[in-house]
Amino acid sequence: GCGTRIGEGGRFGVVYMDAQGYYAGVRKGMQDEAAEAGRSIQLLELNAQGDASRESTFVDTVSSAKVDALVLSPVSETASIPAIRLAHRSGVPVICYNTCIAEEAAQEYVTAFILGDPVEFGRLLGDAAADHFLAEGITAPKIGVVNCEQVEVCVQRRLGFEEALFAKVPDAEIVANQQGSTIDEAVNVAERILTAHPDLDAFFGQAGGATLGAIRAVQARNKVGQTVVFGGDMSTEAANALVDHSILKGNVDISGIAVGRMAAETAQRVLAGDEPEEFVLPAPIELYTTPEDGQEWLENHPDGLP
Amino acid sequence: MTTSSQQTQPGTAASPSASPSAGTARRRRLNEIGLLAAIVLLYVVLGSTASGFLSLDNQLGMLRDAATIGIAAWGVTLVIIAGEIDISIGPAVAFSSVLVAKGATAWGLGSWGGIALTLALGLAWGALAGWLVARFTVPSFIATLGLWSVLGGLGLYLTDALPVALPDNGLFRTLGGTVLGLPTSALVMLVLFAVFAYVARYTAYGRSIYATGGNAAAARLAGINTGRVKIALFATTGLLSAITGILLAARLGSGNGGAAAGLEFDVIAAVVIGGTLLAGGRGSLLGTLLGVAFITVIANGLVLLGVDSFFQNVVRGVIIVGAVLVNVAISNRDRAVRTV
Amino acid sequence: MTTSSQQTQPGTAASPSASPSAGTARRRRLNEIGLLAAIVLLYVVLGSTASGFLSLDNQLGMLRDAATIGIAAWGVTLVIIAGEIDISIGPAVAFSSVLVAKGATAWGLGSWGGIALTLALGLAWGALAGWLVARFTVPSFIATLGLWSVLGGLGLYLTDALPVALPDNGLFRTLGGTVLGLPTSALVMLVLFAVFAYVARYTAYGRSIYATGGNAAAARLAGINTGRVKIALFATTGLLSAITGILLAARLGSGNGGAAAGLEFDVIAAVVIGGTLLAGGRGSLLGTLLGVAFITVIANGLVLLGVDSFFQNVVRGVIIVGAVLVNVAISNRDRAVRTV
Amino acid sequence: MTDNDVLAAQASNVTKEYPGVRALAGADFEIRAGEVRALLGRNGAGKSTLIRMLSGVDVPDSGDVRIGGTPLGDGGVRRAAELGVSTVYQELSLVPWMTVAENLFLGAWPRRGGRVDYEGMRREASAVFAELDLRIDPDRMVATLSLAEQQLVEIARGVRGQPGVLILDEPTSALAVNEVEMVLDVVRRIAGRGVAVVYVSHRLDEIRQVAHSITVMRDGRTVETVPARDATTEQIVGLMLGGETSAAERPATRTIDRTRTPLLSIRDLVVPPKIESVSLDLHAGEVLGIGGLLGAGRSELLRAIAGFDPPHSGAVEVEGRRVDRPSARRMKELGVGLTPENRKAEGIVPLLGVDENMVMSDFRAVSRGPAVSPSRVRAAATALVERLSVKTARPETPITNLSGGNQQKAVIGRWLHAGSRILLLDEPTRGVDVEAKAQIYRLVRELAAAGAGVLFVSGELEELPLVCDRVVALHGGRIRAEFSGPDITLDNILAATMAVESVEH
Ligand SMILES: Nc1ncnc2c1ncn2[C@@H]1O[C@H](COP(=O)(O)OP(=O)(O)OP(=O)(O)O)[C@@H](O)[C@H]1O
Ligand SMILES: Nc1ncnc2c1ncn2[C@@H]1O[C@H](COP(=O)(O)OP(=O)(O)OP(=O)(O)O)[C@@H](O)[C@H]1O
Ligand SMILES: [Mg+2]
Ligand SMILES: [Mg+2]
Repeated sequence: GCGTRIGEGGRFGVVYMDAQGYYAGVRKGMQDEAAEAGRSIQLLELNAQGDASRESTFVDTVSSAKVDALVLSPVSETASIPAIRLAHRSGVPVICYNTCIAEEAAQEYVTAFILGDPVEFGRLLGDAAADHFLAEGITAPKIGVVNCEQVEVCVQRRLGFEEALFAKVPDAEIVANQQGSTIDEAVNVAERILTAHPDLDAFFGQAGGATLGAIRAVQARNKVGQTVVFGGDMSTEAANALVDHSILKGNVDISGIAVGRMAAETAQRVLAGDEPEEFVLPAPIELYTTPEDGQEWLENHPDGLP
Repeated sequence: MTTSSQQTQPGTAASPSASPSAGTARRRRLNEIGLLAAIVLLYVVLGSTASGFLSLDNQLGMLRDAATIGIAAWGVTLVIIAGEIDISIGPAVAFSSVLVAKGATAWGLGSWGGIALTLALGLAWGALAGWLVARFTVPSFIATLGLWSVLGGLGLYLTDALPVALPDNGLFRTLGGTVLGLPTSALVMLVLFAVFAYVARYTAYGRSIYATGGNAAAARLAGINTGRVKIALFATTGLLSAITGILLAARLGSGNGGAAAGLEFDVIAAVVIGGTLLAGGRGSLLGTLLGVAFITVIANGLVLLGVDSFFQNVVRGVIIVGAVLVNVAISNRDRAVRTV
Repeated sequence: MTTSSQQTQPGTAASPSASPSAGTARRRRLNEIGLLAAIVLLYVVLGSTASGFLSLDNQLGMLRDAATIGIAAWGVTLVIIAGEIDISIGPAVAFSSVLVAKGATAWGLGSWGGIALTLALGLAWGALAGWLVARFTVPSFIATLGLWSVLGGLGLYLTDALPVALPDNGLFRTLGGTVLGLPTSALVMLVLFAVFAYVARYTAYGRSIYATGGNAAAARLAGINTGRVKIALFATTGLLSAITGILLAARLGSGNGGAAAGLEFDVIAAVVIGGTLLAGGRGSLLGTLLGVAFITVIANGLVLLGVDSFFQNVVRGVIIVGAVLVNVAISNRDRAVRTV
Repeated sequence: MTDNDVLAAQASNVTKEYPGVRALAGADFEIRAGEVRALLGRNGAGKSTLIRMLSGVDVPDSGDVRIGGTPLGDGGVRRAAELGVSTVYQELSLVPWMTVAENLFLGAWPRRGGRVDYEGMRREASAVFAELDLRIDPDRMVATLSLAEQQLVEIARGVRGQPGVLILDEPTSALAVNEVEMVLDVVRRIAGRGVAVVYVSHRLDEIRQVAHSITVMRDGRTVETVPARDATTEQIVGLMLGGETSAAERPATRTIDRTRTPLLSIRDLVVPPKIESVSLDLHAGEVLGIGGLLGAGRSELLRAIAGFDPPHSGAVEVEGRRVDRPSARRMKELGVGLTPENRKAEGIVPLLGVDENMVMSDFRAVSRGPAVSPSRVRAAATALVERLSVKTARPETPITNLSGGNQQKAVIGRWLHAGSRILLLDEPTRGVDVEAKAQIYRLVRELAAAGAGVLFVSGELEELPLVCDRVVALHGGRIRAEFSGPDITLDNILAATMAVESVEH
């Protein structure tokens, strides 16, 4: 009605770390979950675009406005601590997803952490890549990495990837590792990597933009059949590429929708006084390798939200 | 005799009867009053629609947010009054936050040492930009675009884009926290506002800035060293960026090479909304103060109203242009100079 | 008679013996020759140090990279010659890429329909900015800063930052691919270069741009509709941003609201490095072409040399300022205009 | 106060070269306290340059400048000011968005306790104005002052610091007769106090009124110094030109067919705030002068006719046909061309060549198909340069390399290029030397003889008789009187523009 102010029916503060489609999935998951629980919850959202100061400003605002819960993927392990501490001290329960702050501080200020383990993420992909090379009979593959290592999880994804890969294909070599987190950057970087290493066997794209960029670069440089791509983060395009299967051979995904649902559910449990016992709540990590996998994903995600 | 000839003289001196100076002052105040009215209106609307907007915490939070824009905005106001521009603020703030953190930890200078280093370097790169502008007539847009690129790159390069933790001591806790219940950064902002408002109005240096922006050739002929004025101005914005960076680092507990992205645009928008002419020669710190308040309140309100964070950019763009349109309309009516 | 008095008159007209206009042209060419020399030098150095730099693939790739900067740069050159600026390029390109993808798919306009819609809207928002500048004397920095914010926000808002897939058909494959072995976008860039060089040099509109930037009041009194010139100019950059966005979308196979971040700075840097005066009135498309080549080669070389991607920004900042310093030095020597 | 035998300022054998121009080639100059010295010479003779040396703006390449016996060296403006030099420069040098008081003390604002003392500044400013008998509110923004008031503020600033040497570079070129009187008055009073005054002007009669002696400059040298009282016009012009004479003479009266439809007819034109109601006819072959005091609104009238400021009401007819909504574009198509009074700010496009500056009024005339043809531009420009006797090395020379008079001719040429038959010339001779003035008069007469109609506005009323077939006097927003033929005299025009009552009935 007229008397009530916006947000008086209950609201969450939500932080998305950067401008990736993944977070649209998270939002949808949260909204779906809230709707199913019969509540109309308002989301106060910020896309921090990787900027800790932006995040801090936002968290301050929602803390002083006393939102019911803060659900966030912090921009940084350390730089996000003061903001989260403030939220905690203001009595706002904090739930991390995707990323979180440093262990010690997290234990103190954060109620729960919904995590698709990045090392596991990389490991799955490394394993899939290794299987591919073994099946193709390539014993010393050259691999180019298009990274998003300005965020810490991406470093861990690479570590997992390398661990699994070298375990099965010890002669594999990472010949380049360059940053390309948005698709346009990634295409440029991947093309240049192909220039420097025309005999490249595979790209490892650490996230959505990097993966799609690598695929486009392989197409543009006519390396289809020679260079393959292993990457992260599903999207309509990635699924299509998987169905096509000429370039993208494997993709690992942590569903944003699933994470969003878990986050909303956890938040409501916390509000109801039912705190989860485990601090880390593992989010499902999915590996897609076949055209059928891709087809299925497309059917399950008609609106393209991952 | 002159007295008699003056009486016969028609249009020029005597006739613009209702003293135009009063008119000018009134019009200028009109702009500030308009802004004030807009802010009051925002308070009424947001207070009744956005829950939590009026809470003390939120008000203090807004003060702190305002400081991030405001401190640099005082300097940029003077730069723009002098007819120049500085678009390096965002990266300069981020780089400063890195410097103070690295200085206090990795480079072993201690907290005060790190702060001193950051302030000194801020002054230095600002002066460098000013020197390029004053000595070699490099357009200030380009000189500060260069800074923007160099400092932004350095901040990320030195840290690999990872945050650099600050030592957790009383000094930085105070800087990042509150003093007497007010956010420290807000206090710094207000103190600096007083200093800058005084300098602009009551010192020869301040008046030289207006003269330089209003008519640089005339200022030079009157013996004002406009080159030195410009160097001092850019050095000042460098220093203010450094201060903002230090306060930001204290607030975040770490230095971040990627922080404060796009801050330069917020700062310029606040200054221009506050009625300072982008062409130079005219503007006031009070106007900028109101501009900063306006931008801060809107940003806060949009968050509390739950507006999509991407869509906030759309709203902001429209508001900046709208506010400047109003200013232009007000000051055009007021202008006796013709533009052909 | 005048003839006789002509002989007696000393300083002003007759005496600057070595025809000053020839001098000016020579100096201006000096700038372009210098740039060309720098590019050749870069080729020699990079060719011998950076493996793969001289490969055909890399050269074609550079051509394609150049197109992203170049197409918009042709328009921005004219905008800057007219004494204005356009900082909206990056977001405008990103938003255009979203528009064409959405138009061709979600909004069911088909590929050609999506392209037409994007071009039309690009023209429209450019004209809107131009109208604000021409009709209401809003500074172009502010008008295009507004566009920057609005278009950047809309592009992400409409897509939730998700890539919007383009239909995979021959049209977009051609646009994103090659024609006769050359990247399509590079071809478009070169064709547009010819058009713009012709327009600037050989049409009444082009000459009016120079007159407008050189002295808007005089141009207006000479009967040039400077308002219309400005609206046309900004509409043109809007259109060029739309073209760049369409080509980018075709290349990426999708529209991306966050693409092309910071492109506006590269474009402005290329124009200014190419010798166009930021103050307006002077500049050439050939210079901009060289500026685009210079920036592209350096960006490519830095990557191939394995320079840290953050540090590349540092290098770029230094180079921009350095190049402008050289330009300023050259054209200052050339100036006979008095300062007092 | 300086002793009368001490040289207040002195320049010996001063040279100065700018890129491509030898502005001073061994100039000598001396002035004593209490003396008013006029500095005369054609455009580009080096007057302003010499003044820049004396006031420390620029340092000579060689030679010596002393103020009150002390070498100036390279001490700059500040040092010169300390030594008592105060200069009013040729170009207005006020800061528009500052108050009159602040401008009066520009760069030397009075301070009390470290802060700028606005109260004291206002008081002192009022005192200065009172002393000079000027009525200007020290609190007004300079931007809201008329040009004349701005000029007076500058002079007040020059006088304020009790200078030993006051230099005035063309202080009256923008002023009307009565304001010139005020300036001359100030100069006399200042000199009476023992100040040495250097006075640059192109107006001989005012120089005779105020100066003790005249120094003539030519080609960067000081040629001769003569007592002002005895100097004849012929003598001075002869010195300036170095032998040749070309003084302007009253033109032969021509008969103009007034039975034909006028080229331009104005009926009851109202342009607020200055023009209350103006009607006039301009015939082919006629030069119609418009007299009036500065601020009478002559510029506004011309701008309204040319379609730049839409009139409130009234009719504009071109060759008998009424122009409904006169826009700039429409009027240009109908053959109306306006040259603005402020040549530098609104006339020339400095970065472009003379050729482009002329053809910019009509690119179609120099196009082949859709393309502007460089060869046609060249041909058109060459023809115009010849027709107007524009002195330029080549048609594509940057227009800033030309002297003021030649720049003015190029701006007029712009409208000849567009084929305009109705020329509105606003102060075409402002800041132009005697010889160039005569050339412009001749040009205007020739254009009229060729069938054009010219509206000629000038603040120097004495030149109207030299060029006009008919003169109307504008005052209080209306035409108060009309003179033609032998009635066009300075006295008549002055009377009509100033003493309202005597004309009105
Ligand atoms: N800063 C400068 N740079 C280049 N040339 C200059 C400069 N100042 C003066 N000149 C040139 O020096 C010559 C003398 O100019 P100056 O201004 O002294 O003449 P003037 O006698 O004052 O003429 P006017 O009557 O038009 O004011 C001219 O040819 C002028 O173009
Ligand atoms: N405040 C001002 N700022 C800038 N220029 C001014 C200002 N006031 C006057 N001028 C210029 O000086 C010129 C003369 O001023 P003014 O308005 O007194 O005369 P005017 O109306 O043009 O009359 P006339 O042409 O008869 O001298 C104006 O045409 C205008 O170009
Ligand atoms: Mg002069
Ligand atoms: Mg006038």
